[in-house]
This record gives sequence, structure tokens and C-alpha cells, in this order.
Amino acid sequence: MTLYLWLIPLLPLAGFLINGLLGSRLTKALVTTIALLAPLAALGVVVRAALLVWSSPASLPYVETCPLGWIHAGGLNIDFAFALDQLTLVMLLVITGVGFLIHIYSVGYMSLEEGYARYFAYLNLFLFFMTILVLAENALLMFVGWEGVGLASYLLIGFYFSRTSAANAGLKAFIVNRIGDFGFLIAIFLLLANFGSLSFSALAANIAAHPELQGGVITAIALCLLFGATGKSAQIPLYIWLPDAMEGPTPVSALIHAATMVTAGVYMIARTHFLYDRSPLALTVVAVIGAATALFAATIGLVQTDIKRVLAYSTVSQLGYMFLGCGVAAYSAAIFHLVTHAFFKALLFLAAGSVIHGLSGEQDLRKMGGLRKKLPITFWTMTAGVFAIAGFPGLSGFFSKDAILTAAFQQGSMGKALWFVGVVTALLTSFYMFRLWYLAFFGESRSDDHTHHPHESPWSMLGPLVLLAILSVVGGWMGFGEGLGRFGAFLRPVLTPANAPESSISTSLEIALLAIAVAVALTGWFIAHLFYGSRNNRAANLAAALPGPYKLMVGKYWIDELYNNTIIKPIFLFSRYILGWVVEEGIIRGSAWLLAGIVTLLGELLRRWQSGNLRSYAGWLAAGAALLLFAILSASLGASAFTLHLNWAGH
Amino acid sequence: MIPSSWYLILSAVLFSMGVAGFLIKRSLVTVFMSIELMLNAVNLSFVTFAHEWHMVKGQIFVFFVMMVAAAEAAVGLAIIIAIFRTRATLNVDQIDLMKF
Amino acid sequence: MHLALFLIFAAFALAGATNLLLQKHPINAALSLIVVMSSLAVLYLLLGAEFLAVAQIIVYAGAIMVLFTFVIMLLNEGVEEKTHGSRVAKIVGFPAVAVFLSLVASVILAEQNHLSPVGLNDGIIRIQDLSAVLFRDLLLPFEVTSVLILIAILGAVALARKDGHE
Amino acid sequence: MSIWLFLLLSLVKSVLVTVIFLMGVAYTVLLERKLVARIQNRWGPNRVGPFGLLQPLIDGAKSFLKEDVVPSHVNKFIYLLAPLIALGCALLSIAVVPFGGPLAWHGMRIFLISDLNIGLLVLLGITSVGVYGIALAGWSSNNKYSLLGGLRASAQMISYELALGLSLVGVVLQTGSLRLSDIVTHQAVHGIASWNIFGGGQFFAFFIYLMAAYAETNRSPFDLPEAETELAGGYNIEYSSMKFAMFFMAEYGNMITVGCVATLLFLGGWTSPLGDLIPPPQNIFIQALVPLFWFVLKVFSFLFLYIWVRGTLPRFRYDQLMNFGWKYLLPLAMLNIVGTSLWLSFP
Repeated sequence: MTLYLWLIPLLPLAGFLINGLLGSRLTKALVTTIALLAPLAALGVVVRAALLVWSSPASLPYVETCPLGWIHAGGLNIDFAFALDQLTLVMLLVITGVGFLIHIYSVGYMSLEEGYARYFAYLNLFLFFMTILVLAENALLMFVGWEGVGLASYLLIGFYFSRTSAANAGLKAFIVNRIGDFGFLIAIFLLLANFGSLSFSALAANIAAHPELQGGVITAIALCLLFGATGKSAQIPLYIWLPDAMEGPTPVSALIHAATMVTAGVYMIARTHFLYDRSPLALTVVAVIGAATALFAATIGLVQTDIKRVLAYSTVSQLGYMFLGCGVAAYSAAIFHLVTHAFFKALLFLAAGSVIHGLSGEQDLRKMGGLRKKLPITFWTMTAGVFAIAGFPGLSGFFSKDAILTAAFQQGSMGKALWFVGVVTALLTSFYMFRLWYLAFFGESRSDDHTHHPHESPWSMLGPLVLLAILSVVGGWMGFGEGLGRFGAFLRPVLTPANAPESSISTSLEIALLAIAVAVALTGWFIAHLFYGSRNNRAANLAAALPGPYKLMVGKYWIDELYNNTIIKPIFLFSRYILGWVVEEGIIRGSAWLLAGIVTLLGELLRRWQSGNLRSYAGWLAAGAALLLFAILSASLGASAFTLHLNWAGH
Repeated sequence: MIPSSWYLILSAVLFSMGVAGFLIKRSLVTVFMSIELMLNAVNLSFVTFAHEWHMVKGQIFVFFVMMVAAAEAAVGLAIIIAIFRTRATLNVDQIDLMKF
Repeated sequence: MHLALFLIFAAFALAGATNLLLQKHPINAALSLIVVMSSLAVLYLLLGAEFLAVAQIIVYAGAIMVLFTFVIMLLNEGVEEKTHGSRVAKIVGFPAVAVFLSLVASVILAEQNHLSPVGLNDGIIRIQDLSAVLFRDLLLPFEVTSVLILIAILGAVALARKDGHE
Repeated sequence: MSIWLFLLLSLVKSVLVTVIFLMGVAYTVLLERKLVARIQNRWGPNRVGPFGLLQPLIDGAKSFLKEDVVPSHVNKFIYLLAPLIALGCALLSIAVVPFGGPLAWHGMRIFLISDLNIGLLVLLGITSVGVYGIALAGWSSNNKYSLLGGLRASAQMISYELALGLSLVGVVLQTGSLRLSDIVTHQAVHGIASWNIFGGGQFFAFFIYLMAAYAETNRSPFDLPEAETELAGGYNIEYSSMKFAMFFMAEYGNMITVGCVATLLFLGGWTSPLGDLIPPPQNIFIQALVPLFWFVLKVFSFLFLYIWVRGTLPRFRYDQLMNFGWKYLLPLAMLNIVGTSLWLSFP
């Protein structure tokens, strides 16, 4: 069985190269064709692989190694290898499937933009690196993809590079990600130092063979990996880049900053879960970070007025859920939530993009309203997304969120607290999503721009919306049943924790938990309806009654300012005064001056010799020839008179 | 019958005269001719040694020197023309700057 | 006979070279050089190198020196002026030439007993022998030289053509 | 044979050949005048002697008796040297030309001054030195027209010397020798069928040689160095009386030499075009004179062609001349060499 895994990243790369190098000279139709064909073909390869695997699941994991090797230095052997197992397959389906839908959407969304070819080249580049990331068989190759998606993300956030805010947001994302990457790199070095290999299968086998390994080094590695994951997946403390990343085009926000790239951290933790299983401390940290981020981001999301920022904080919050799931060793549940989140969050972003597109670039919720009639398809698809994320029974968000909360509830000492945080977050999520829903689609139009009339988007944008809406509604059913149903069963070979807790929960309790979750979602809706369902000033009154918390949330807890003052400014001062004045001026420039002075002095001396006069040169040349001849003769004659016989050839 | 060394001495003298010509001549063209004189002097010793040791390769070497001298003359004279065009002089004492 | 021919043409060569040094006008210098080359051609003949003798005439006298005279005529160069651009040439150069000549001469004189004499009947290296060596053993250098000449032609054309045209 | 006899014989041959050669030159001039006149529907010289046959003698006497003007602004030494070089080279080149059968007396060929291994190369060498005559004459006259003529002559002759030399390589390849008499004997087997121009397949080489020969001898249609209409005579504008005559003789001498070379290399030399169809005569004198007759006839035909072309074709422009030489003749000559080599290596 050959699955042609190498084609999956290579096809988008080809698209990137063609569009990136020649795009400006090709016609728009050709650029579109190439840009769409690359992910479609990759999707085809993935689906073929999925069908083959479905019929013979025993063949997994399946590995393809580049026969030329990659890095062979001394004892270090790292292959350029792609591996396919159930987890990778799920990720690939999400990436190429959702990715392809978003490519189609982009055709409509970006059709009037400058740099059309450049946009699709970057998008294909992103797919190339993302597929490498999930296909990687070892940590180093994964790191390549990890860095590459960071690059693509940087390029796409700064797509409108002529806008200062976009360029700065790109830089911020890149730099914050670099900080996380530092943790990832340290983890790679620790893995190499302690296990001598970076291959995931070899590492898993190695750890399985040593049951006595607990905590210690493994905790250190796991925490370093977690640090990397917090950077990529926008968790506390490195979440700050994601809201700013909304400066990029909206489809990019959907693909990279909601559905795929930001979930790489979750994927990495799931991929290396054999490490976390041996380190309860690291697991606890993951869970606490996840829960804290979920609640924290949700509170900020309550008061945001930019439609994309609301969704961005919501993404951070939902990623916190996934981390929470990982932290309670419910990896399958986390991945399940990853998949459903990819559906409904991509849908929400794309629908928001459709709204923005219809309003000719307006992103402020306070200036929307009454769009239900103007944008009917967008409204209905958005509604599906809102209900899905709020966790209404039968929709995808309900199943995945509930799976995580149930798993959290069962977790030992901290479980109840984590569960409680999750439920509160769910309430907040429901509230701010319905707030968005009401503000955007109900009531009267509050736009002060009367020249542009809202218009429905073209079908290249609505098609993906409808498809994603269907997926958001029914996608949860694949996880229905005992132990996440078919989804859980499919992932069980790779994602079963080594010390899986026994399901100690009774059916009645489970139903009670479900009821609480549903009640919380409904409560959120109700509150939102009270505040925003009709024209009133209840929300404003509440904000006026609680000025402290309100300001805190509007100011996003001043985390950006905190980082600015504690980290950026000291580094800046250090660079300017210590590095800039002492090192740069004193040492580097001083040594350059010194060297230059010496060379100038020597040159001044030698210059007199190099007069440029041909005859002088000839004089020196003759002198040199005479000297050379003399030297040769004295050597062969022993510096005496010409008495010795010269060694003529042939005599 | 005369000794080979006479030819060699003649060659050495001609070569030295070529070097001397290089040193005293002021005109770029004559300087170039002095180089040709040196080449010819060396050729004479090549031929002499070829005769001395009955080796054909000595003569072949002269042949190569001639070919290279022809190429060199073509390029050298082209350079001289180019120099004359920019400086309007061929006096080597006045042509001592790389850039003009 | 050989002695007489050698003396005559060696004298011609030396006289030509001396004249080259003494003449102030480049065209006279060029003519002196032609004399030197022609005498050398005769000396080559005496040494049994008939092909080289004719090649010397054709290539040196007939092509290279024609180029020289052509350039002299083209640039219409006059008598060279007496300038004093280089003291080094006098102070370092001439002693060096003298040392060089004396060193080489002393080596040749010291070794002259090991060298065989040259006669008129020593036999001639035929052109067939030459070509056998040239086109078999030394084919690669020959081809490389032809490439060199091609490059030289291109370089000459590029250098001598007027700017601005084409 | 003693060296003195050798020297004596050589001297006699040289003097005889020189005298006959100069006579030939004189009557070639007459031939040209008559022919061109007939081409232009005139009578040409017909006053001195029957059919004007004594005209060359009178012309020679006139040249001798005219005042020998040496302009004051010329470079005297070179001014005097130049016609000597020109005529000297023209006369020298005939020394290696075999103009009759291989009859020998005391081991010395009668109809050949010197039989060299590398006769062809010597011929080329002498021709190449001949440029100096014209170039130096043009320069030393200190006259802009003559300078231009000299420049044109040297550039033109260097350029066409390449094509000329390369056109002969095919012949040399076929014979495997540079000795002129070997080249002739190689073509003697089947008469006209084995001449290089026909049987040897050197037709293109002959064409190239012909064109290059016009340029080398500065003859129409390539007579740019003289070009009366633009340069008023070119390099010889400042020359008068006998010195002018020397250039004139050199030009026609070169024509004859070129004709001899063409005859030797392409037209079978002194051999009969009928080959062995006519058995060789028994009488020693007839045996000696028949080849001489064929040789002179062939050279005459060649000269006739020369003059015919001169009377027919207009003069080329200088850039056309250079283009033709470098862009057509030279590549064609190289192709000819390649083709001949291939033909010889796959018989």
C-alpha cells in the first residue's frame, strides 16, 4: 500500500512556487486555478489515504522516509520521514478540507484586492508547512513545519503591509511565537540529550520500555514543549499576539488563526502525550493554563466591539478548552473539540468575513444591526455557528465541549474546580456569541454610512459557508456514544493515555452534567437577549454600575502594557545603552577604526611603491627575475663558484 | 660547426636588450615591441635546445609562443588604441593611473 | 659556411635589436624588429627548424608586426619625447639586467662543454614530425590555444570598437 | 657537385628567370591595356611596333628618363625603402615556383630555382612580407591619401591572407606535402580529371583563392588601396618615375606569381590536361618545352581571367570588402578544410 504522503505537502509547495514566482505575470483565472488545484489535489491524496486506511486500519502507522536521508552527523541520525496514523489523518482531513473550503471562499473575498497571486502563494505556502507539521515523524521535522507556519502566518498577517498596524501585528505574532519556539527548541535538545532520538515512534517505544521513568527530566521536557505550545496556540502567557493577528485578511483568520495553525499546540501535546502521561505535574499545568486562558479570554470577549476581535478572544478561549482537555488526559476529547471548533470557528470567521464584505469593510459591531434581512444566507449560517459554539444540544459544540467537561469533572483533586471554570466559561461564551448575533443581525441598522448598502456575498463565499454550517450542525454526531463513539474508537490506538482513569461516573450524574451545560448555554442566550434583544440601555447601565471590572476587561487586563513595561522596555534600554553605546560604539566600531587606521598607514607606505609607472614596475620585475635566478643558481651550485655540474635533463 | 652555446648567448643578449628596451622606451608601442623581442629571444633558445636534444616538443613550444604572441598582439594593440583614445598619448610615463 | 651564416645573421639580429633601442621613432623601431625577426628566422633554419623559420616570417613579420605598423600609422604616433617618469628603472632596472645577463651567460659558458655543436648537415625536423606531435600528443593544448585566440579576437573587437555605436 | 657549381648554376638560373619574369611583367601590362581596351571597345596601344608590341619597352624607357622627384616632407629612408621591398618580394616569390618538367642536370632542376620542402609556406611568407612595401610607402609619403591607402592595404591584406592560406590547406591535405613539385606530380595522373580544381574537389578552395588573390594583389574589384576616384592613386601618390614603375612592376609581378600558384595548386602545373593520351615526346628538347608550354598557357589563361574581371566588375566599398572577407570567405574556407578532411578520412 502506497499512500504518496510526500505529495500532500509538495502539491501546495508547487502552487506556492508557481504563484509566488510567476503569479504577477499570470492571468487571474490561471492563478485561481493553480491556487485551488493545489489544496484540492492534496485533499484528494488525503481522502484516498483515508479510504485505504479505513479498509485496513492495521496498516497504521504508515511511514514514508526520504531515501536520501536528512541529517547524519556522527551519532545523530534524523530522517526526513512522514508518518501517517489516525491522529495525523484527522488533522490532515481538517487542514486540507477546511483549507480547501477557505481557498474557495478567498477567491470571492480577495477578488478585488491587490496582490491576489501573492495572497494565494502565501496560503499555499501555509498549507505546505502545516501538512509537514502534522506529517512529521520526528520532532525536528515538526519544528520545520512549526517555524514555517509561523512564517506563513507572519506573511499573511502583514499582508496589507502598507498599513503600520498590520505590519506591527505580523511582527508581534512572529516575535511572540519565537519566544515559544525557544521552549520547543530546548525540549528538542533535551530529548536528543536524554533519548538520542527525535523520532516519535522511537521515543514512545523508549519510554514505554522504561516504566520507572517518572517526572524529573520528562517534566522538564513536557513543560518546555508546553511553553512552545502556548506560543503557537495563544495560551497564557503568550496569547497576546492572536487578537492583533486579526489585521490579516479574514479568510486567513479563519484558516490559520482559528481552524488549523493555532491548534498545532494541541496537536503537539496530543502527539507527545506519552511524555505528559509520565508527568502529572506537567499535565496539571496544562489543565490550569487551559482553564485560566479559557475564562480569561472569555471575559475579555464580553466587551469587545470589533466583530473579529470577539471571535479572536473566543478562539483563545476555545483553545483553552482544548488545553484543559489535554490537561485532564482526555486527548481524544481535545482533538474532537479541535475538529468541531475548526468547523464552527472557521464558519463564524467566514460568516463574519461575509458580513464585513457586505458592509464594505466595516468591523465595528456597534455600527451593524439589522442585517438579518439583508444577508439572509450569512445570517442563517452564522446562526448555525453561534448555536454550535454555544453548545446547544445536537450541534457539534455540544458534544465536544461536554466531552471535555465530563472528563474534567472526573479528574482527581482539581477536577471539580476545573469543571466549574469550564461551565462558567461556557456561560460567558454563550453570552458573548449571542451578543454578537443580536448586535449584528437584529434591531435597526446603526451604520452612519448611508452610501454603501449591505449586499450578500457571491456564491464562491456562500458555498463554503453552507458546507461548514452543515458540518457544524451534524459534525458532532461522529463523537456520539460511549467514549466519544466512532471518533474516539478511531483515535483510541494512538491517543489512549497510559494511565487512563476508569470511567467512574454514573449515567445519572452524566445526564445531570449535560443538563447543566445546556442550562448554562440557555442562560447565556437569555442574558444576551435581555441586554441586546431589544433597544435598551441595560448593558450600558451595567457597565456604569461596575466601572472597575468593565475598564479592566475593555483594557484587556492591561497585559500588553504589562509586557511592554516589564520586558520590552528593559530590553530596549539595554540595547540602546549597553549594547548600542558600549559594544557597538566602543568595541565594534573602535576595532574597525583601529584596523582601518593600520591598513591606511600601511597603504600610505606601500602606495609610494605602486607608482603606476610601467617602467618602474619593469625595473622591479627585472630585479626580481635577477634575484630569483641568483637564488636558484646559488641553491643548485651550493653558493660557491660555478664549478658544480648543472643537472641538465638528458645529460 | 659552431657550439650551441653561441646561440644561447645570442638569445640571452637579445633577451636582455628586450628588457633594456622595456626600461628605456617611453612609447607604449615600442615597449610592446620590446616584449616581442624578449619572446623571440626565448624562442631562439627553445629552438636551440630542441636541436640540442633532438626533441620536437621544443619547436612545438615555439609554435605555441607564436600563437599566444599573435593573440597577445591583437589584444595588446586594441588596448593601446583604447588608451590612446582616452588619453591622447602613448607615453608610459604619463599613463600611470588606473582610472582616468 | 654555417659559421659565416651564423655570424652574419647574428650580427643582423644584434644590430636590429640595438637599433630598436636607439631609434626614437616607433616605425623605425618596428622595422628594426622586423630585421631581428627575419634574422632569427634564418637562424632557426640553421638549427633545422624550417617550419618555424617560415612561421616566424608569416606570423611575426607578416602578421604581428604588420599589426604594429598598422597601429602606429593609425595613431600617427610621432617621435617619442624624453620624459623622466621613473628613476627606479635606471637605478634598479639596468643593474638588474646586467646581473641577469651575466648570470645567464656565466651559466651557459660554464656548461658549454656539455652541449653539442651545431652543423649544417644535422638534419631537418620535418613538418610531418611536428604535426604528429602537435596533433597527437599536444592536441589539448593546441585546442586550448585556439580557444585563447578566439577569446583574444573577441577581446580585441570589444576593446577597439568605438563607444556609442551599436 | 661542388658548391661553386651550385652557386654558379643558381646565379645563372636566377638572372635568367628574373629577366624573363620582368619581360612577362612588361607584356602583362600590355596585355591588360589591350584587353581592357577591347572590352571597352577601343583599340588600345597600337602605335609602337606591330600591334603595339614595343610599347612596354618605350614605357620602361620613359620611366627611367623622367625626373625623379622626392618630396621634401617625406621620411626619406622609408620612402626609398618601400618600393624596394615591394618589388623585391614580388621577384623573390618566383624563386620557389617550378615552371617546367622535372628535368635535371647534375642533380639540379632546370626549370626551378630552388626546390624547397616547404615551398608553399615560403611563398606565403614572402607574400605576407610584401604588405610592408605598400604600407610603408603610404606612411612615409606623409600624405593623407597615401596614408589611407597604406592603412587600407595593410588591413585588407592581413584579412585576406587568412582566407588565402586556409584555402590552400585543402590542397595540402590531399597531397600531404608542402613541396610545390609534389603537389603538381600528385595531379599529373589523369590529366585534367585529376587536377585539384576538378578531381581533387577543391573547386570552392579555388574560388576562395581567386577572391583572396584579387585582394592580396590589390586588383580590381578590390583595388581599394589605389582607388583613383577616392584616393587619387592611394599609396603611390607621391612616387614618380622609376620608383612608381617599381610599384607597378611589383603589382603585375604579384599577379603573375598568383597565377603561377593557382596553376600549380589547382590547375595541374606544367602537366598536360590530356594526361597520358598523348605519349611523351622522345626528343629531349620537345620533352622539356611541352610542359613549359602548358604552364605558360595556364598562367596566361589565369591572367586573362584577372584582366577580364578588372574590365568588368566595379569596385567594392571598403566595409563590403571586409564583410566579404571575414564573414563569407573565411568561414567558407574553414568549411572546405573540414569537408576535405572528412572526405579524406572516409575514402
